[in-house]
Amino acid sequence: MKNLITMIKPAILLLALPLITGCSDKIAVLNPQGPVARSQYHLIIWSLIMMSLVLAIVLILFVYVLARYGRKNSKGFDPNDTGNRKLEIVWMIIPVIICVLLAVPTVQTLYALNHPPKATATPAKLAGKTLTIDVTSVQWKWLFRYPDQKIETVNYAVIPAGTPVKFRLHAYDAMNAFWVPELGGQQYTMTDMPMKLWLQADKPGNYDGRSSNYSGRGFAHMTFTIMARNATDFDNWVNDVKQNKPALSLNGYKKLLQPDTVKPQAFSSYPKLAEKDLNKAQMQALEAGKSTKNDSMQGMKMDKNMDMDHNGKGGHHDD
Amino acid sequence: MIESIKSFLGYFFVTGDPMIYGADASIALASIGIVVVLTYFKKWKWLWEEWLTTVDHKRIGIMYIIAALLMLFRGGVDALMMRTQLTLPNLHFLNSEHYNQVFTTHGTIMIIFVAMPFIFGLMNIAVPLQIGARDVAFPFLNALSFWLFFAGAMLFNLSFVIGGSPDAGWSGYAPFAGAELNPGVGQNYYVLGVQISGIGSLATGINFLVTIIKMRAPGMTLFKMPMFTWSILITSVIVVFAFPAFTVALALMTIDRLFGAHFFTIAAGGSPMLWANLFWFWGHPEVYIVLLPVFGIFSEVIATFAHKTLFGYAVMVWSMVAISVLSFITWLHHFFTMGNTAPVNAFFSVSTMLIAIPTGVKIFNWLFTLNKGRIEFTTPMLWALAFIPNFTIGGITGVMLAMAPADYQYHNSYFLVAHFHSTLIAGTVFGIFCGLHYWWPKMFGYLLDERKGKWSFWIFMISFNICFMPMYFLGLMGMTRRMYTYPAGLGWTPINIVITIGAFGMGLGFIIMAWNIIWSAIHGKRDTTGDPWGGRTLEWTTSSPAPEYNFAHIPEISTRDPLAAMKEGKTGDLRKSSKPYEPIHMPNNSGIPVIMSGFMFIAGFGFVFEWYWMGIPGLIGVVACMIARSFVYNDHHYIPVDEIEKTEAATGRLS
Amino acid sequence: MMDSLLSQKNKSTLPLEYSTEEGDLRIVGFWIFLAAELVLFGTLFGTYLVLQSHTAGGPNAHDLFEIGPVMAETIVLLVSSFTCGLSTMELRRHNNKGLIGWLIITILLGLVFVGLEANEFYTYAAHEGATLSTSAFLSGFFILLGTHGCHVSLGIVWIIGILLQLRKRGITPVTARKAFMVGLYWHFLDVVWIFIFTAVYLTGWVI
Amino acid sequence: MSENQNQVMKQEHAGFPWKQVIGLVLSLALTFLALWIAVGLSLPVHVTLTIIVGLAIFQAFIQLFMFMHVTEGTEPVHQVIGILFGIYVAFAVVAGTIWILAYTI
Repeated sequence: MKNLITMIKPAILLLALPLITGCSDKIAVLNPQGPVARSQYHLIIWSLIMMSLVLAIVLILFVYVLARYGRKNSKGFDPNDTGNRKLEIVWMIIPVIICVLLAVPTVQTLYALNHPPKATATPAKLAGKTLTIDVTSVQWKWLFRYPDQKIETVNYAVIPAGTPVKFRLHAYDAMNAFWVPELGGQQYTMTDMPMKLWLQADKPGNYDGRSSNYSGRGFAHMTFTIMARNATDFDNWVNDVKQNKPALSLNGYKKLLQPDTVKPQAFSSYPKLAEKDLNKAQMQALEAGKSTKNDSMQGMKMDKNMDMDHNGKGGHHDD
Repeated sequence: MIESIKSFLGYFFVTGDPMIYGADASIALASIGIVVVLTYFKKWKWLWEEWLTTVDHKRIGIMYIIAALLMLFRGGVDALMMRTQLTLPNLHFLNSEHYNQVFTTHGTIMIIFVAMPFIFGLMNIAVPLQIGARDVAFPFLNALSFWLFFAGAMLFNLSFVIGGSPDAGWSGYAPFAGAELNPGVGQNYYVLGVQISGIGSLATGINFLVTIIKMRAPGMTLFKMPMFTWSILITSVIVVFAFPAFTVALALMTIDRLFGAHFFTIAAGGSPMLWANLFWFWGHPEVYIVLLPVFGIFSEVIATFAHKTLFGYAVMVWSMVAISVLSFITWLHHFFTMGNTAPVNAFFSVSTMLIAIPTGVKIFNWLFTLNKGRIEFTTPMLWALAFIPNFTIGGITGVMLAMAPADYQYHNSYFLVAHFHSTLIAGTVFGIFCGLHYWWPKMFGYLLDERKGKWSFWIFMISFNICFMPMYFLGLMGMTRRMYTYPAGLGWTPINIVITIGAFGMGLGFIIMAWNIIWSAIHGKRDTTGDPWGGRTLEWTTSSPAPEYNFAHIPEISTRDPLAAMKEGKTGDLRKSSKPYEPIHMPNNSGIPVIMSGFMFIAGFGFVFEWYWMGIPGLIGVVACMIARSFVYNDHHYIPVDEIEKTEAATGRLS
Repeated sequence: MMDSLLSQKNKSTLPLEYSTEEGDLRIVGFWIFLAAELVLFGTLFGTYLVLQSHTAGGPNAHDLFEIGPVMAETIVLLVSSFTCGLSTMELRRHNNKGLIGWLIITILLGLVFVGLEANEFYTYAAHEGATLSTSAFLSGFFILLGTHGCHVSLGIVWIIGILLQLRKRGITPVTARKAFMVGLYWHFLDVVWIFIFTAVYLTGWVI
Repeated sequence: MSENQNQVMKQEHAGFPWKQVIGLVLSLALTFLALWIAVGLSLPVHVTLTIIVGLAIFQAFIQLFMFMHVTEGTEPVHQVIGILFGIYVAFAVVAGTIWILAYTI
């Protein structure tokens, strides 16, 4: 697969040229800035080539038959031409081949995306290191919690370039989807099920992200920025946040959970409660003083895992 | 007291927007106008006896199409409002709430209340005629289906002026569409309006399935059926087996919202993803429900105007069978990005790609039907021809979307929006316009004007491309669907301006078509032969419009394309028979369907507002109508021979 | 094709309910309707099975289900399916009295079933506090069984309607068709119950 | 329907309703067997589930053939195909839903 792509790189460029003219950096999906987005980009271009081929064949045939048989006095009219077994087999087999050519890399990429991308950060000591960020979508903002650094940001996140970042995605209320097109494809955020998304930026830069699943009034404003910095700048930023930014109080946290749009913010710490990734219903139960209920709800997720174990297949938790 | 009335009215009627007051006024004026006209011309009795109580499939088909055209107008206005709002960044033509309602109603109306009824209308008109039957298998049920659809559509549309429109998108994703995050009546309108019309759709599916398998003219084996009939047979199968899942999903959402259950809620272990799962289990087959019939229409029209039999008939049929089987195992591709494991996504990626194979095969079969043909560029043919390249673009982007990892980048973006409009407009809308022009003379006895038809075609088709091709790029640039506005400086503005121009162009094309319909009603060329196009199938052997009983003698078939074979002199005259006429057994008209749907509407409205004092009597009324119907034994009559002779003589077919 | 081969079968050897074209069409239509109902119940089963473990701290299957009442409901429904089968046999014998008799026994058993089920629901709600809005598991449980129970209740109303028509008109092609169709419906509900018994109760005890 | 065919029909259906009785006995036996396997035995969970689901399907077919006469009618192939397709779609929705929702990350 890889070889094939390198072999036809010129063709790719040629095809992509009209798309990219002038504003390549504006077409975010075709401007991958990390390994995840790049693997998806390769898949997109590969499918684009195959599909352009199909379209070309259809268009050529279409123009030919119209030009040849659309004239008033065209010759070659043959009402008895009602089928041709050989031809029909040909155009059944060709799509099958195309499907196989598309399905194989699709499945490969699918399985590859389960694993963290290879770190490319320059100091070798960073190799093998990953960063985890807990992302919570709230109507209509994004909360980013750094469980290892113990800091929290709103509507922007700083990540070290060249290091795989595991985003653990949660929703507080409505379903949203976390999408940073230049770094990689999206994943939904849901209230009952944390999901993970590996992303990595090649080099320092700011990458626009937004929610891609409609969640109500302020949905269009649910944007955020992922800022990739080199390793030292990232550490400096963490220290800066820890020293210069205010702490997020419990009340402040609860205020953030109200449906509203807010400006980007950063906090040097977060309340203990935030670690639980409660959803709106669990939070309300807690407020109402039913703290025991809340534990049983966490237990619900465990039930689910047990259920899977029962069936002898186990979960797919690789965290 | 007065205060409470005031606050009730404030809650009951949608207030605060001049556009809605305008709608209030125009709805009131139109209703008054209709009542006045009907009373002045003493048409109430005519309306009741000829239309509201009819069980004639041709009239029911016409009513479906009228309703669908009206709904298309509303859905189109919604679309234009959305496009106006998005022309430039940071516009305030619509606010966020209003925009959200508009895209929700646009989507729901276009799929449920335009595409489906339009197709049901065309199949009502054409299928019994194509198979040489006198009516559908269950004429009463057919009328009931229509009126249930109509009640559902009216209930849904009422939300615009009473209580407030739904605003959770046409797919109504939980938990946002649940009572917790979306209180108020809007989503109730959605679940109940769609539910009521869905029951009608299920009944239509059963009806046409039985009609086609049991009521074909003698000699018409399955593999001698016209392709449109085949497509409706397959579509009916999909309707019958997909709609129950939707019925359940909507019922569960209703129970969640009205009775506090926890199927899709955030709280108490509800699973919001389950809604997406059930919705798309219906939603994907639904795509084929609105696409396969137009494949049938295109097959008919292309064969007719290429003056050739369809190329590879058997392969065409088996492709549709394959699509119907596969369409039930691809639904997950609508939510690849909901954290499914790799095996799940891989399975559904591959199954989705597989479904492209039979679709691609059909495209080539159409191209080879044109090949070696004598192509005649009539308006219906233009729509059919335009379908091929435009739909292919929708199809290939569909394959691109089927590749799960790539879909992570397309999902919910304008790329997706462009893709499904490429399939649903280039497929379904082109198809229903094609069918409308093609069967119009069969419905009304006159032709639509070709010149105006071609103008509307070219304007609509070119505008369609101006509107939707740029959207692919917009999606790749990161613009997601359902955004009511966007900031400047992202490079999206010029593309959005182009898109809006295209959208208004499509509006213009539609207006020209509407003008064509009105103009042709007065000046249109009359169809005196019953066969204005040089047709190939049975519907063109009877007069235009067809008599109540369709065929005085049930034709006997020995070949595919029987009328074409007859014209080539291969078989005897299908129109004439030496046998004497016999009295024809026909179903009686019935007021029960319209009354029962009225009760259904009342029940639905009651449940929307959670007024059980209204909802429960409504349901009791529905059950009472069913019981009443069960005790009706005198439900048919015979058309006497002399009346048949008179009718046949009038069309000049009596020798 | 295969279609024409099968239509070779002579129509006249078939029972009365198939003797008119209308009856024939309706019976096929009803079969298709039952096939659609399979999907309807399938969707409810899928929903229930997914939500089975989502008890949200409320009672689970082990806490609620008791073997006695469940077996009573099962046996009553199985026997009613048997008596309904006998009614169809009497229909074929053109024995109106026998038909009416077995149908009455069937609806009596149906009423017993609905009563047992209502009692079961009442017990859960009153003694265990288990209602529709307690948890997703119970929502799924009550709606799956409730849908089946509503179908049975509707079947009872329907049979009563047919009994009135049978008494007035005797066995005619139309009443025969109606009696035959309601029989199909009743057996179908029995099939659904078999799966409820397995997927809800037995599975609940096993897991 | 002529009179003498009615005679034929009557004769065909005279006598003891063996089919129905066998159907009833089999369903009751299968029900108790399933109960015993589920509650009385303690096999591994997935083995038990497989067996009881198998028994349920068997019992459904008994109803379909002993009581519902699925192969009867002018062209029984239609209803047989209909029921088979219904089983296919019902299986798709049950198995698919469980597979998708029980195994998400």
